[in-house]
Amino acid sequence: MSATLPVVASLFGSIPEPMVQWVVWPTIKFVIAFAIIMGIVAFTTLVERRVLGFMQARLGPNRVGPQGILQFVADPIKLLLKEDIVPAGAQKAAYFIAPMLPIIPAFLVFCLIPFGPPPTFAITDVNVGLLLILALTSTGVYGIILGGWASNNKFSLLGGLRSAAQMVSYEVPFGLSIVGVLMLSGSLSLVEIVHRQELGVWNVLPQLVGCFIFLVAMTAEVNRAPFDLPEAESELVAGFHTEYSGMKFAFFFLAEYASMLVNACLIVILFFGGWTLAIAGKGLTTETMQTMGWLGLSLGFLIFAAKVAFFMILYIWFRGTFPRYRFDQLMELGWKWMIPLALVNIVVTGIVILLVRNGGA
Amino acid sequence: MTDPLMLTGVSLALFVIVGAIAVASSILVVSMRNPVHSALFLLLTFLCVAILFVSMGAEFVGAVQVLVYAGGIMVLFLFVVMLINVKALPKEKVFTATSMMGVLMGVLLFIILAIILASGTWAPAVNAPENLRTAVVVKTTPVVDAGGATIQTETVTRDVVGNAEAVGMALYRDYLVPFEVASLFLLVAMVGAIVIGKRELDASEEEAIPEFIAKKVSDEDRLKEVTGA
Amino acid sequence: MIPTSWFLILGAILFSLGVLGVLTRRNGITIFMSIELMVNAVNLTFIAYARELGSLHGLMWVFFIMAVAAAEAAVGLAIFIALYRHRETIDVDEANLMHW
Amino acid sequence: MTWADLLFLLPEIVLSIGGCLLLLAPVIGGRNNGVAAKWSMLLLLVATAAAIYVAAGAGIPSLALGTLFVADPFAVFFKLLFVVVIAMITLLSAEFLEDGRYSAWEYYSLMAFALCGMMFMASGTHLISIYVGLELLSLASYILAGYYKNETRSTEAAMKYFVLGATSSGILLYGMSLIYGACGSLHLEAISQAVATMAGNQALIIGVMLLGAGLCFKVAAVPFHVWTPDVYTGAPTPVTAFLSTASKVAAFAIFARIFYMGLHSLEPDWNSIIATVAALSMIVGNLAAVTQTNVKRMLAYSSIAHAGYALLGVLAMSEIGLQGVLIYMLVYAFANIGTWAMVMLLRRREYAGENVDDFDGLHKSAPLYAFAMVVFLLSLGGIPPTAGFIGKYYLFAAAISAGYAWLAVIAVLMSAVSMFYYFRLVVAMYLKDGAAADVIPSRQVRFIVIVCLIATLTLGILPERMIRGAARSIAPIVNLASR
Repeated sequence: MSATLPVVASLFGSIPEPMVQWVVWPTIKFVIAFAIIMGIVAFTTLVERRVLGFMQARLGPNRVGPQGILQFVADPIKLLLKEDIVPAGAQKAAYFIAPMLPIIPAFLVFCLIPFGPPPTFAITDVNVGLLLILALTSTGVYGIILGGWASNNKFSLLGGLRSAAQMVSYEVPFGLSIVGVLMLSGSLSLVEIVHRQELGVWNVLPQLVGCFIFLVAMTAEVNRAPFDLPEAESELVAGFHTEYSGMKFAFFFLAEYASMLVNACLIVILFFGGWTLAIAGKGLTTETMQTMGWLGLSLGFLIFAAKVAFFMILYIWFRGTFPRYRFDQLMELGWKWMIPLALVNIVVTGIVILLVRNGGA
Repeated sequence: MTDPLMLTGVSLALFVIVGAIAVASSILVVSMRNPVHSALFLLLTFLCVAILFVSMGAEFVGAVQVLVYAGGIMVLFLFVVMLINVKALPKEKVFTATSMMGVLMGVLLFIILAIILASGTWAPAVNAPENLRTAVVVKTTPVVDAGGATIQTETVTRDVVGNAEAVGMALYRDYLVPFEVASLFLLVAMVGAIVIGKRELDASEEEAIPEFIAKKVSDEDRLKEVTGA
Repeated sequence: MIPTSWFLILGAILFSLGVLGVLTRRNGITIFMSIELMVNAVNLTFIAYARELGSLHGLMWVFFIMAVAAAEAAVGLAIFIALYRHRETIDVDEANLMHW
Repeated sequence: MTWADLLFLLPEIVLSIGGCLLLLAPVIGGRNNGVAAKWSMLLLLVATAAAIYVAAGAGIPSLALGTLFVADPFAVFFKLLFVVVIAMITLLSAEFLEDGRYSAWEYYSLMAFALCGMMFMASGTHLISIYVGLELLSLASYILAGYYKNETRSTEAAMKYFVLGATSSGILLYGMSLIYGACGSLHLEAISQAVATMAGNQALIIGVMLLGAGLCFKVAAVPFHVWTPDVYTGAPTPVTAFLSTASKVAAFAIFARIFYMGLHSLEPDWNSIIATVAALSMIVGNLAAVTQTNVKRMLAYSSIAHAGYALLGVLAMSEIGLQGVLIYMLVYAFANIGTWAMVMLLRRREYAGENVDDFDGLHKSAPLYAFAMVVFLLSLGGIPPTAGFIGKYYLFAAAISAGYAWLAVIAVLMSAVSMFYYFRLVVAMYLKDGAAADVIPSRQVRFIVIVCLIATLTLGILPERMIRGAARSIAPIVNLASR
């Protein structure tokens, strides 16, 4: 790893080698990734408004800068300068902490995601990576529940409760839909999962059902339309963040978009071949990219970014297309359709793997 | 192994800090009046314990600890505390005279346990710590036999693999039946939670349910009804 | 390497605190949280011993304990909800239809 | 894992599949069809019993299963006893469930899963298999105790049972974790070998004490008995019958197996504690029962005392002691279920005949039932012509031969005390006039009363088969302990 940037590495000469390898490099990569993600998140909000405008045959924001392109700078500035209101009767400490809670796991997860060919673009490669990602994303719900509760507002509390029920329910198909992929690749390491796909085919083909369930569950996990019940404007004013304004609101917003990004990255890695464009080991594989040097690595990153961008747009597309579910329909969909379907998918995958293995003998 | 957590200084600092947070927050769990605060400190304790698991080389269990406790159980706790609206609970006196007995017993228990456990007598280690990552690995390799036909041969070895693989092999080979029993009691829990938690509606409440929900009218029919088409 | 007995004593502290909580608190849900604390102390002890002994069996226990904890949480909280519906309280002392 | 292993696990497999089918059955069987549910459950139990016979002859399983479970005669004895007891409780429950307010299918399904858990407990030779079985039983029991969710006291019972049960599970687990550290394994045979070489290891001793405390909770022995009266009173009566027989018998099965197979060489360290617990259970249980006017509460305290008697058999650490435990569990189950059936037979308004004065003048309105009740009470008290005498004889003899004469004296004295409060019921039935509660003519409950009556008398008068069966069942465990 330090061989790729010997000059920078020499700066850390006085620090013991394992410290450089395990602490310093990941930190630098994380800071860079953090900055990029903040930018992407802000930019996504602009894209969302423009795309929605296009879909609804209107213009969307177009005043700040050419084609409204600077809107993504103006929005955070507005939120930063806004008055910070704490409602009377709020649970002060909890109200204050709540917006920070979802941010932490959302950004920690980025440490575990490889954005491009390893080792340069993978901050870490943990052998239980996928499980850790699941674990971290599942803690994102606390901010929402706590925010809803601490606001001392009925609508907020309802939003928080809905969110808790929804996220716990969809956690199950979310996890189960991945099991098929794990069975095919035999590893929890994301790099390894991508590697298996470039040697065979993208998992989306053998795991079409799993991919579909994952897509639905990931949309529900981040409370996006058509599953945006926790913040349903027409029913709950704005749900759990009704009472939040200014930077605190911005934090919730940031966490939601960061989670969207995480999930988009995950679906690309798990089902769509990550940064590779290869079938059966032919095409742009990780190895090809690594031998091409910086050009290849950047190419891998760009391919990855393009795939992720598609799924980010897909989220927005969903929002522009589907009407919102009713809460009982949401639960029914999760428990009566998604979970059984995911279980059937696992069983079928297992049987097919066994048949192929024994039949190939 | 180049695990950074094996570095003495780092791991010592990690243990002291994380352990201190765990103890402090668990004291707060049992002393906070508001169950929501208790639940949040319990969550913190769980996360600290998960970090300690990872520091002991059981990263798979650590991840599962976060997933199960933080992602599932504590959300459920908070959900219920909020559902039955915690503010309606009467103020609970935490340290009354009778509860001092409990404190005394807890402290006494700790002293006994600490004296005994500090002496550090336990069974001789059966293996080196790497054994947490060792599993029986069955590899099938095609071998061409004398007649020219390809046959699969199985080789069974004990390899050092990841913690996840080792745990998986043990769970599905040695502990298969208890694992199945675990699925049974999870089923029982699910059925039981529904049986106990579901409220039977009485007659007046049943009337209050809109027809389209009670009768499960499909959305298309409802649309027709609303639009009059 | 941190000595195993340190982890064991940390486990003992958490376990004792859990017992203390069960004995002193009167709020059903907080008692349940104290029980979860005890169970976590058990997990910690098992893993500490598993590392010391170099055997996977301690890890297996933690999985089963977690499964049980999840199942107990579901059942227990459902019971608390049912009780709250009757009594509007989850104070275990006020659940006194049948005196202790 | 081979097909032979599946055969070995056949009863549990049949039962768990059957339990799942019971959950799915309402789709075709009708939501409120309690009768269909009852017959389905009985059919399942018959299938299970058949499977136990088949599995018992299936031979040794492969290594993967054999280390965690056995199908020795000890396990088979308890499994068959569980099936019989659950079958009787199924019939007792039927009437309560027929009015359709509470779903019968889920009830029986939970009962089937509980039975499955008990069977795993009986055959487990590794603490993990015992623990998962125990939890399966406990979870189902919490739910069953609160099954009458529209009644506050049932829900309260569930809450108390749950809170205290979960606490005891935590204590049990901590004990197991310390034993694991001391012995390096949790297989009972491995524990037994490790324990023999490490007498005086304090971590091990405190682990065993915590484990014992958890087990004492499950069998409802003093000082871990506080939940018993409330839960027994609050839970629906058939569930109380389940808790006081099936659940307690299962707990004793693991109590006996763990102590005889795993911890026998540690006996000097735990015998005084178990002796104290046994003495306290007999004294507290019987004395507290004297003052009760509610029959359910009285029987609850009496069941605490019975746990004390049965502990004598564990304490004795001898062939005759273990035999005594098995015999006592068998006769206790029949007498106790008979008593609960009588409680259910009497109805005053909504509730079963819960007060002592509900039995007033029963002799006149229903002489057969009054006689049956007397036999059950005599059996619980341990009076000669009934089966209870045989059980107590073995237990007391074991205690004396193991050098616990003082405990045997306490046991005899306390049996005399128990006869005092049992006879309050007899006096009410035979000597008092007054409005007895209605005897609800339910065929199933009457059937159970007759079956229990016949069993109690037959086992008391012709006990040879039972004694021989018990002797055969304990053989593998006693061989281990004496090694």
